Order: sequence, then C-alpha cells, then structure tokens
Amino acid sequence: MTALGDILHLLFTANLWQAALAAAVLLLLPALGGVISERSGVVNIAMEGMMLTGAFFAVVANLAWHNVWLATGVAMLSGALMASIHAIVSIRFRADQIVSGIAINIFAAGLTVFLVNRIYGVQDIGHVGQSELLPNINVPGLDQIPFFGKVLFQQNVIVYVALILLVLMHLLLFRTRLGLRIRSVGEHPQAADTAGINVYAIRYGAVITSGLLSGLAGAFLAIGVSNTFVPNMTDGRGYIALAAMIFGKWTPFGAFVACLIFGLGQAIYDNNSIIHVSPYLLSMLPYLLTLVVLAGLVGRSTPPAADGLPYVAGSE
Amino acid sequence: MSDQLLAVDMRNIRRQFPGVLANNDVVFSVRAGEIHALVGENGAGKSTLMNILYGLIHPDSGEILINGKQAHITGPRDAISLGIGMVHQHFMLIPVFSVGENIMLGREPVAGPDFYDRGRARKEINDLTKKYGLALDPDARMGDMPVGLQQRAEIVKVLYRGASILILDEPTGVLTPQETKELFVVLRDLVKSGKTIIFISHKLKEVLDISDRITVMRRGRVVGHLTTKETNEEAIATLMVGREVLLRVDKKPAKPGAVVMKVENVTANSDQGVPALKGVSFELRQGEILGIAGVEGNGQSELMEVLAGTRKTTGGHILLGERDITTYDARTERDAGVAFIPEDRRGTGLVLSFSIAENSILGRERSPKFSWRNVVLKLVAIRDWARRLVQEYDVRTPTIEVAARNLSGGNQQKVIVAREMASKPKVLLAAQPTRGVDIGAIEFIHRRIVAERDEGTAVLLVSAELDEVRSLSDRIAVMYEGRIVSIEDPDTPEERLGLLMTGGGTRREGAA
Amino acid sequence: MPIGSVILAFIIGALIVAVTGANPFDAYSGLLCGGFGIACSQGENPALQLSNTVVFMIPLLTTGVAVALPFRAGLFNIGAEGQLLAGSVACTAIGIKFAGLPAPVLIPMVLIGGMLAGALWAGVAGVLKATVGAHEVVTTIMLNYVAQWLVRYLIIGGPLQLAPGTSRSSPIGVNAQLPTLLPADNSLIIFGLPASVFRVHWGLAIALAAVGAFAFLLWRTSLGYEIRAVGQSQKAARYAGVSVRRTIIVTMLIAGAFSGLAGAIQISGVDHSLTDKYFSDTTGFDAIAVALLGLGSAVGIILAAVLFGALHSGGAIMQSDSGISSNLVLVLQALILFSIAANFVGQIARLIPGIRRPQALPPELPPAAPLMTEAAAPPPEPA
Amino acid sequence: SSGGGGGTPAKTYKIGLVTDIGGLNDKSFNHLAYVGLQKAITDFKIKGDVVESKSGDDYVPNLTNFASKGYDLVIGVGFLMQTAVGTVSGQFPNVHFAIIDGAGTDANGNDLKHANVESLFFKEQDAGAMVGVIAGWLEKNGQAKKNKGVISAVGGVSIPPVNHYIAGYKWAAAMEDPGIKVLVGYSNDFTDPAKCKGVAQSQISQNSDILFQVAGGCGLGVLQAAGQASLYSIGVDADQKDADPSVIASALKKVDVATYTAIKLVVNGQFTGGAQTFSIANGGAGYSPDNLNVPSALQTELDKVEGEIKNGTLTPPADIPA
Ligand SMILES: Nc1ncnc2c1ncn2[C@@H]1O[C@H](COP(=O)(O)OP(=O)(O)OP(=O)(O)O)[C@@H](O)[C@H]1O
Ligand SMILES: Nc1ncnc2c1ncn2[C@@H]1O[C@H](COP(=O)(O)OP(=O)(O)OP(=O)(O)O)[C@@H](O)[C@H]1O
Ligand SMILES: [Mg+2]
Ligand SMILES: [Mg+2]
Repeated sequence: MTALGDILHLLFTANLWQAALAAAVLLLLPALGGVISERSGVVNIAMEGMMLTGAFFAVVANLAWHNVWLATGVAMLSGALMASIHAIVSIRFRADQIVSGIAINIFAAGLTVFLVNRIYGVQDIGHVGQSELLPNINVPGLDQIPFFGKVLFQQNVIVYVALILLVLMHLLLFRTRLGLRIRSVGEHPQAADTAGINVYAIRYGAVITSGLLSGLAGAFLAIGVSNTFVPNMTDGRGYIALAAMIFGKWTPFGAFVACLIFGLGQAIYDNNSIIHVSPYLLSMLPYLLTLVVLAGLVGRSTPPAADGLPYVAGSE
Repeated sequence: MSDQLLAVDMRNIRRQFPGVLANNDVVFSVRAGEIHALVGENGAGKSTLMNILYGLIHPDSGEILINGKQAHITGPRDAISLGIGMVHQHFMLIPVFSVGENIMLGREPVAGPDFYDRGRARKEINDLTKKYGLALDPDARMGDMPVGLQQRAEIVKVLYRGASILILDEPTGVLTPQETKELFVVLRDLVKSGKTIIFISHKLKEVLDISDRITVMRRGRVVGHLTTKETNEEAIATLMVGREVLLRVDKKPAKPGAVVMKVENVTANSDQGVPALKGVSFELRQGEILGIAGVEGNGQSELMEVLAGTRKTTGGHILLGERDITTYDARTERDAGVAFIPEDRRGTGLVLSFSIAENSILGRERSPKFSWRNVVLKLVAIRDWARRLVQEYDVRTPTIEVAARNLSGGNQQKVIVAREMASKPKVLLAAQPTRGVDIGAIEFIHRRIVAERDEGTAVLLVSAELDEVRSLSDRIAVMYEGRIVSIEDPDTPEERLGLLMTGGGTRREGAA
Repeated sequence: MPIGSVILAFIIGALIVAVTGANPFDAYSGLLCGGFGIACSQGENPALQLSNTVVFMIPLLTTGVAVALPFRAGLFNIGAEGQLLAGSVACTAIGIKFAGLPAPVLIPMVLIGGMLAGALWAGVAGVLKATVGAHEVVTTIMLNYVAQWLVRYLIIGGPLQLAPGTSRSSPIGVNAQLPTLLPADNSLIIFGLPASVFRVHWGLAIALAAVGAFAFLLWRTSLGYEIRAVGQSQKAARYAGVSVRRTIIVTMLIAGAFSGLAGAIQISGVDHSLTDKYFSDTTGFDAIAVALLGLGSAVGIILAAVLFGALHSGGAIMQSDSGISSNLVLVLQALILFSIAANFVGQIARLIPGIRRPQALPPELPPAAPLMTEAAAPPPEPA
Repeated sequence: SSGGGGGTPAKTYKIGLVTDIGGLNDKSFNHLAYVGLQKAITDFKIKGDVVESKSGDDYVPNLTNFASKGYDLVIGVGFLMQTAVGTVSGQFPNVHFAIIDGAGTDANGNDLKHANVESLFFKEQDAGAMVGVIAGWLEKNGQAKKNKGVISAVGGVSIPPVNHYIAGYKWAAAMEDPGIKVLVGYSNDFTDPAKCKGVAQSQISQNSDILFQVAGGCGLGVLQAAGQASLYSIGVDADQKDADPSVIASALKKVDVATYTAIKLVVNGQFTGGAQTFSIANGGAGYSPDNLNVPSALQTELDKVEGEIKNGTLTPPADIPA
C-alpha cells in the first residue's frame, strides 16, 4: 500500500492543492453557469460545447489581435452566442432542452475542428506567445503565507475571478431581488408570470450568463492553462461540471465542493510519475470517490420544480 | 346598467381554443363595489374569461373597459397596474419559498444594490394582515401551510399589489366550511373598503350567500344575468346545465348488511411524521354509506390512505371480512376488493398524459382481466372496458384515446369514479368525490354512489362539504384530531356536527 | 414533419459549407454516396457503402433503446457508454476463457454475459437512485469514466492484455464470433469486391429484435405500463400500487442490458477483441442523440440510427471525394437535432397565414422534458 | 528529386491517407503525414486524398474505401491501425498499403507480412537518445536551470512508440550523467494540454528542470509548464521550437519524410513492401537544437553519440531501462 502512503503524503503538499484548485476552477465556471441556468428552469447540459467554442475563439482572437483580454472577451461572447442558440431553441421554440443541449455539444465539437481545417489548413492553428496568455498573479504579501499563500494566492488571474464569481453567484441567487425572481421562474413560471415577472427575459438572461461563464472557462483552458487550441480539448469537463452542479444540489458552493473533489483527483493523478500504482486505476479515483460520497453523504438532490419544462404563457 | 359606474366591462369577448370555443361573444360587466358571481359548469369558460381579464390569455376579439376607460391588457403587468388582482383556481404559490417571498414576488422591497429586504417585507405584510385581519406568518414555508392559509396568502398577495378589482377563481373549492365563512367575512370587509370582487364557484349556496349579482355561463356563452335577491339555487342550476337538476339526493333508506370492514384503533403518521391517526375504530357494513365529517386536516386524508394501503399504519388492525389486511399495500388491497377515489384527482387519481383507456386500468394493469399472466396487456379487453366506462358513466370525450389532461375537471373525476366503481368492490373509499366539479357532474356522481350502496357495497365517504355528507350518509362519523369523536345520524342538526367537528359537544359513541 | 426538419437542417448546413468557401453539392453528393451508395461519382461501390452504414447503425439501435427506455421512466441514462464498455469487457473475457465451447453455446454465452455486465453497471445507478436518491445523471457519468479507465487498465498491463507493449486483448475464440451475412472470404467476389469487405453481421438481426422487444415491453406489457406511469407521475404510480423504487431499478437493469448487448455485439461481430479503439468510443453518447431524435419510439430510433449511420459512413466519402472535413457531419447532426426538436418548419408554417391550422392540443411532453422535474425527483417512499 | 512520376504523364497516381482519431490537427504525426502528402502532391503531381477517422470503427471502412476505389497507395497513420491494415491489405492484394508506426497485423498482433504492405517503423529511441544526451549533459555540467540532477518525460499513453522515445531518452541521460534521476509520467491523453501540464507541474515540483514531452497535442502543456517555470523543455516528433520559448531541442520522428518516401517508391514503381525502419542512420529520425545556443562541448558530444549510433557501436534500447 505504498501508493496510499504516497497519496497521503501528497495531501500535505501545497503544490497538490494549488494544482487541485486550478483544475477545480476549470469545472467551477461552467458549473456556475449550469446552476444559474437551471435555477431559472432551463436544463443546460451544453456547457461542454459552449466551453469548447470559447476555447477555440479565444485562440483565434488572440492570434489575430494579440490581446489576451480582447481574446477572453471574444471567448465569452462566443460561449454566449452558443448559449443563445440553446435559449432561443428551448425558450422561444420550446424544444426539448436536453436535445438542444446535446445538439450544442455536437455542434461545437464539429464546428471548431471544421473551422480549424478551413481557416488554417495545412499549417494548422498556431501557438499563443507566453506573454499573451492569461497571466499568473501572485498576490503581494499574501502569497508568502506558508502553504495557503501558494494554494490561494499564487494562481492564474482567472482563478481569482472564478472564486469571486462563486461568491457573487451565491449572493445573487439567494440574497437579491433578481435572484428571488430567477428562482421563482425556475420553480413556478406561472406564478412568476402572474406576479408580473417577465419569465422569458429572466430565462434568456440566465442561459446567456451560463454561456459567458462557460466561454470564460474555455478561454482559461486554451490561453491560460494551454497556449493553443486542440480539437476536443475540453475533454468532457462540461459533463463533469454538470455532474458537479447536480452533486452540489444546484447551489454554487455545493457545486464548488464537487469541483474540488475532481480537481483533487486530477492533481493526485498528475503525480503518477511518483505514485506507484497503475495510472489507470489512479484515474478512477475521483469518480469512484464521487459515487461513494453520493451513496453515503449527499444522497437525494431534487432539481428546481420547473427545470426542463418549456413555459407556455396562458396565451399562445 | 349605465346607471352605475362599471368597474369591469368586457364586450363581445371571443377566444377559440383547439376544438373549443371557450368564450363566444361574452358580454360581462361588474359594477364598482359589488360582489359579482360567475358560475357555470366545468369548461364553461369562466377561467378563460377571467384569464383574459387578467392578461394571461389574449382574446381573439372583443374589448375591455376598466372603470369606464378603454383598457389594453397585454399581460398581467398591465392588469396589475390597472388595479386588477386574481386568485387563481390552481394556486400560484411557490412551495419552497417563504410566505413573505411569495407575497412580495414581483414587488419586492430592496435595500442597497438590489438586495431583498426581508425585514421590510415582514413589516409590510404584518401591516396588511392587521388591516384586513388575515393573520399570516411571513417566515413560514409556503409548502407547509394548510390550503386555507395558502388561499389567504393569495389574497394578501393581491391586496399587497393594491388591487381594487379582485378575481377569485373557485376560491372555496378547497376550503372547509369554517374557512369559507372566514373568507366571506373578509370579502365583505373588502367590499366595504371599496373593492370590487368577482367570485367564481360551483357551490350555489355560497353564491347566493355572498354575491350581489350573478352571471351564468354555459359552453362559452353567457346564458343569463341574475340579481341574487331575485333568484334561487334551482333557477341558477337550470340555467347552468340547461335542464332541470335535482340538488337533493333522493335515496331509499339503507339496508345495512354484515360488517365488511372492521377498523380497530388504527394509528398512523402524517407526511411530516407526526401522529395523524390516534386510534381510530369503526365498523363498515354492507349496503351503507358511512360519512366522515370533520374539518380538513383532522386525519381524514390519512385514514383514507391507510385503508387504501398507500400509507403505513403504526398500530392497530384493519379487517376485511375475516382477513387482516393491515399490512396490505395499494395493489393487494385493491385486489382484495377495496376501491379508492383519491381526493387529488390530477396528481394521484390519474396519469394526466395517459389516455382514458390507459387510465381506466390504473392499478389493475396486472390483473388477469387485463393481462395474460400479469405480463402482457390485453389491449382489446382494455379498450372494451374503457368504452364501457365512458358510456356508462357519461364521460364527455370524443374518444377513449384522449389524454386525461385534456378532459375537464368534472370529466376527469368521472373517469376515476367509473374505474373504481366498475370493479365491483366490497368497499368503496370516496375522498372528496365531487370537489371542484360542477353540479351536473355532482348530481351524477351522487346518484352513482347511492346506487353502489344499494347494490350492497360498503361506502366510506369523506367530504369537506357538510351538506354532501349529510345528504349522502346513512351514518356520520365525526373526526377530530385523529380520532372519531362521535357517530351521528344523518339528520343531526348542522350546529351539533359543527360543534363536534371543532372539538366541542357531548360525544355519543355510535354502534361501532 | 421530421422530414421537413431534416431537409431544413441540410439547407442550413449547405449555407455553412458555402460560407466557408466549399461546394455544398460536392459535400452532399459525397454524403449521399457514402451513406446509401447513391449518386457515387468516383467509383465507390454502392454495396460497400450500404454495408458500412448498416455496421455503424447496429450498435446505435441497442444503445438508443438503452437511453430511450429510462427516458420513459423519467430517468436520463447518460451511462450507455459505460454500460456498453462493461458489456464488451464481459464478452471478451468469456469469449477468451471459454473459446473451446461450440458456437451455439458460446455465442449466447458472450451475448448474455455482456447483457448481464451492462445491467450490473446500470444497476448501480438504479439502486443508488432508488435508495439514496442519488441523481442518475451524476452516477451514470461517473460510471462512464470508471468503465473507460477500467478498460484501459485491463488491456494495458492488466489481466486482459495480449502481450507487453500492446494495448489490446487477445482475440475471442472463433466460436464466440457472430458470423457475417456474407462469407468472410477474400477470394469470393461479390458486387465486384471480396465478400469479406461486406462486414454486416447477424448482430443486425439481434439489434432489430432488441428494438422490437423494447416497443413490445413499453406498449404491450404491464411492466411497460408501470414504467411509463412512474415516468409521468410517481404519485399516481404509487396510488396504483406500483413500487417506484423497484420500477426504477428494473428499468435501469433492462436499459443496461441493452447497452451491454451493444458492446457484446461489437466485440463478437466486428472487433473480435477488446482494443484501444474502445478508449475513444462514443457510441453511447451518439445513442442519446439517436434516442431523442427518434422521440423515444422504436420506429423513430431505427430511422435515427439509419440517419446517423449513414452520416457517419458518408462523412468519410465526402472528405475523400471533396476534401471537406468529415467534421461537417457533426455539424449536420446537431442541426438536425435542433430543427427536429424545435420543429422550426412547423413554427414557420404557422406564421404563413395561408396554411394556418390551429395548433394541436398540448403535445405529449417531449421525451426528456420530465427528466429534471417530478419524475426526476427521488422516490420519497417510506423505506 | 523530381520523381519519375513526372516522367510518365499518362498516369496520375492516386494516394489515400487515413488519419487515426487524432485527426489532421493533432499537432503530431497525423499532421506530419499530411505535410508529407502535400509535399508529394506538389512534387509528383499525384492525386492525394485524406480521410480523418472519427473513431476506431472508421479505420477499416476508411482504408477499404480507398482500396476499393483502386487507389495506388493507401497510407494508414499510426500504431492504432495495425489490425485494420492487416485485414484490408489481405482483401486487396493488388493495392499498395503503407502504415506508419506499425505493420499489418492479425488479431494476435503478429505481422501478416503481406507483400503489398510497407511498414514504416521508427527508431524513436534514436531521437530520444539524442535529446537525452542534451538533457543529461546539461544537468551534469550544471548548465540546466535547477541542476538538482532530476529530469523527466511525460508520455501520452504507455504504448510502444511513446515508450521507445522515453527509453532512449532515459538511457542516454544516464549515460551522460550516471547519477541522474529520470521521472516518467503519463497523461493518458493525446489531446488535452491541461492534462499534460498537470503531470509536468508535478514533475517540476519534484525538481525536474528539463521536461521531455511525448504526448502529441497534449504534450504542448508540458512545454508551456516548463516555460512558465522558466525551465527547459524538449519537443517531440516535429521541431517544436515555436510552441514555446522553453523548448531547447526537439526529438524528430520524420513521419513526413516517411510518408513522402513511401509515396515516392510507389510513384517510381519501386514499392517493395516489408518493413522500413527510419532511424538516425537513414535520416528518418534525429533531433533539432532549438532555443538554446549549444555549447561546443555538448555539440561534440552529440556528434560523437550520433556517429556511434549510426555505426552501430551504440544501440539505444527500445524498452525503458529500470
Ligand atoms: N389552454 C387551453 N388550451 C386549450 N383549450 C383550453 C385551454 N384552457 C381552456 N380550454 C378549453 O376552454 C374551455 C373553457 O375552459 P375554462 O377553464 O374557462 O372552463 P371553466 O369554466 O374555468 O371550467 P372549470 O369550472 O372547470 O374551471 C374548456 O372546455 C377547455 O377545454
Ligand atoms: N392545455 C390545455 N389543453 C386543453 N384543455 C385544457 C388545457 N388546460 C386546461 N384545459 C381545460 O380547461 C378546462 C378547465 O381546466 P382547469 O385547468 O380550469 O381546471 P379543471 O380541469 O376544470 O379542474 P377543476 O375541476 O379544478 O376546475 C378543463 O376542461 C381543462 O381540460
Ligand atoms: Mg376554471
Ligand atoms: Mg377548473
């Protein structure tokens, strides 16, 4: 059981938690998107596709204009664009929201590679210069705190942004008037409508927000963690985020906990050059762990009452 | 009518739904400061008309004047700003929200950058509830409220929005007699304070009791404007249904036979896990109707569920003939000959998306009658069965393939009644069999229940309508706080029953 | 109407192709040829194209059912992939271990073994949902990953590895292999090609039978009735005396068996050993699209599977003939899903005053609509 | 070399290239094969068509499609296609096949030795050895960044082509610096840079200061991790000096050359089938010094080792030494 020993030892290293947090944030952003979308009653399993689109356009824009912030903005917009397709199809046209979500994911997977082919041809999509990536920022002073300094304050700028968004999302949903309205629309759109709330506007807003967040995650992946676009580089993170959202019972902090489990699992796996166990078994760890936690601690999670149901106003 | 200011004046309203002309050139006017009743059978078009007034449904044609001024209502927002408020037939409340949040929704007090100001919300509500004497706890979870209080919350919600014209769509459908009384007190106060009220109900007594004028609808048309003082139940009923209806049930005296079901101090818990039945005992005989009177929430629902096998007992015994069926589940109970008309028609009694045919075997899909060795369905048998029910129980539907969702409440109820009665049960449990159903259907269902009795079925009836209990039952068991406090004769004066139902009165242990 | 939607999707697809500077007609003639062997311009063999389409279609049929059935019970089975892998592992293991047995015994053994393994894999999700109410979307996604890593472990350094340095298992016994319709013979020439290139195998019959079984189960049996009841209203189901928990578990077990069957058929009929290709297999995910596209009905699933199979094999021809990236196929699949789900055509038609027909009664909820709502709620039965 | 193909204008040769699931934009050997094909198209005026495989199920049909259309040469890219090539080459004895990184095998992984199949193997260990020399030498002479005597490699999946590289690398590094510690990790992925970056960062925290990526597109994450920690990295397959400033060298596996050569043989009617191994000896493998001005001492060492591998005095192992 030396493997177990190795892992236990790792758990006390700041490096591991630093990596875990970064990996978790890649999942947290789309998960937050999922939370707000489904709280408004629109099932969203399209984070994978929106994130992939964001990753692609982040690189395209950065290569074109050599401005990382502009590129990040473009990525978020492209995510939002995908989201608005989902929104229009499932809110305006009342399509089955699962179908629409799946379609978005397939669409993004196909379109990005198709465009890489068409735009860059043989010489292939290029690399973003080190200086044009989303920067890592060490918070002066704080980053010197033993252990926590490295974990919390020596991170990529997006990590800080994500953690702030996490808190904001929580406040928005559970403390503000807008949040109350979003949740009312997700629980009982008729009631919200009769109370004079614009159900459609709220839902569009929420879904598009999920696109912005997923697009941001895509940018972080492509021009923060990496420096180029590789087909399907999101690699199922959108689906993990979906799982995290449900695991977290459609709450921001709940989702964050789940994301941390996966991030930690990834970070532990990354040490497979020094942990002596089949890397494949090691890779199973976070998923098995999640199952166990679900079976044991978390248990039932019940979605917003109107989640997934298209709203048909009393009129047409 | 021009002699008096019209709060609401709807002219030639027309609304077509697929297959139905829900409103056909409806002319409907309400005077300022009156209580105006709108009556009609299920599907007559009342809700539609009111939804149009509230902006939820857009009319195909017609015009609306509010307080004499042309109004262009495109959605609830417009209606609200015109001072119109509506309490919907199916409550518009969010169970997981607090009472306060439910009431505030849409006009929330905010502090700082858009933060929901719980404190001010609480204060505003307390002010309102004091002003109109409608006590409510703003912090309670709406889902945990009894219907009566939910109803109250709906009204406060409307008042909070400063409505001067209140629409109440079947507000008493789910209320107990006392709750209804309380509601009426409130309504009268509201009128005194200058509000106008539109009141929809299937219960003509109430209509006569509360309203000033009455508009009667049938099949999407207005078939009569009446002044309450100058009319009576029979007249209204006849207008509504388009023919004479007998409102009183005429039945021969019962010929009670052997005891079929024996309940021996049964105890059970409510969904919240608190004791709801604290030792209920009674006997049920062939060919009798035992009515259970009681204020809702005193254990009647739980008792029915226990007897039907959908709720577990925590003690006591239930005997069906000689057989101890205490531990039976819904399926085995049914097979043993216990039929159950549940009070929640839409949620429990039917699978709304299933066709009438499919619903007609709900719970019997494995019985040899409808399946080979309870695996493969006998489709032909099922269709014949469904057709028989539809025509014997006069379910108004084009075909048996129609989804239950698209039947009116009354017809939905008939499907359930038919299914449960046609299985020739030993015992029939009927919970609120006529709730929210129009008098035409009520009359029909009452006759069937009596017919069942006469064929020797033992019927246990639970109803919030004291009248219904008294007119149908051969014996009346009064339930209070999870116990049967007394067993009375049907002709016991209403006052005494009311007293017993609220825990007063001298108990008289019946034959049981 | 779906036909109209498909056509609309292809029109939009054509626009995308044109915008990116390629010729839509080349693209579509390529797809048509590759999918159905129609209008082949560059010497493709129609029979070969058709047979490829069918081979792609087979696993989509069974996995499509494995997604569609739980939909009816209000369960979203994203786990068809994991269940398929479980099935292929079991099939391989049995096929190797008992290679000696005669085909009439061994083939049923590997197929049933695969079904059991798939059922087991899905059963975990079912039990967790029924007992602790863990949401099946989470559990099935997790189980997918576990299965994928398990396969890697088994054939890279694990017990099933063929030999060091390889990433495949040893082949299953010949008697465990489903025969192809045509003799797998290189010298026999049929339709101008060696018979062995036509890989359509008897798994086709099994898969079609499975879809039939699905339809029968759903519409003609008491269990199917109860599954649909649970999916529509747990309250009503409980009133009827149906055990929601039991139904949920049974549904997942059956669904898993269908997926497992798909995996077993792939091994026994096509690959004959567990290889690294299963690392990147996506059948179980395409199945979701197929099930939704087929609106959860048997006929629909078959049509959707044919369409996806044709697009899959058509993409290759399109790329080789006209140089348009076969990823366009994914774009088209997505567009078809959109336009069928949203029924654009119908809605547009409604806008045109001429053919304004009253909109039908509220349609049956879309197959997946109740997923996240009441039906998705964990069964609150008292334990 | 203006191929003889130009000499006989009568016939335009038809060449089909089938990528594995990595696709044309894998930033790795599929892409290189494509590059080789493009070069051949311009040089020999051939008709070259490409099909990307979307899944492992596509290998056989994609190869079959080209073969059935009477293409002169069908090239399968990658180890993963061995059985597929074995099967299809048996069905079309008159069509030439070439497979990169493998042979046409049966289900048991045995080379079927079909006369119409040319197996293009690479001595990745040669290339690995050369960059291993660089890494080892820098560590030994304290000219790396941390010089704690630790270097590392990040593999994609533990399959032969990957492990050959790592074997040569580890072997040569140890030869230069007997005390050196070589960490070997796998990302289990060929496409997601984030995954490789994670592995790389863990190795960096174990004091590795020269990181060798053997994971195609995923490996880009390794180069970047090294860059951000301002350490050294080593690219793979193609010259990756543009991928990141930290790339001091690349281990070259000239898939483009191999592809080009295979086509050339067919065009010139010199196709012979059997195995062709590309190594340092025949210029099919090697290394390129990148963003590092190589000290002359190191250069001499490199030339020495290269020479000895060419003349066979040194043979880098194919399996990773313990
Ligand atoms: N959304 C709708 N779509 C289609 N038809 C509808 C819709 N709403 C109502 N209808 C039809 O319009 C008719 C009138 O319905 P409405 O709800 O107004 O009846 P009602 O008088 O309120 O009945 P009840 O007393 O049961 O409430 C009914 O026959 C019904 O079939
Ligand atoms: N979407 C709909 N399509 C068709 N008919 C509808 C629809 N919604 C409601 N209806 C019809 O409108 C009429 C009134 O229905 P409503 O929702 O008011 O309650 P109800 O079914 O009448 O029940 P209740 O007995 O409580 O009045 C019914 O005939 C119902 O079938
Ligand atoms: Mg109504
Ligand atoms: Mg009604």
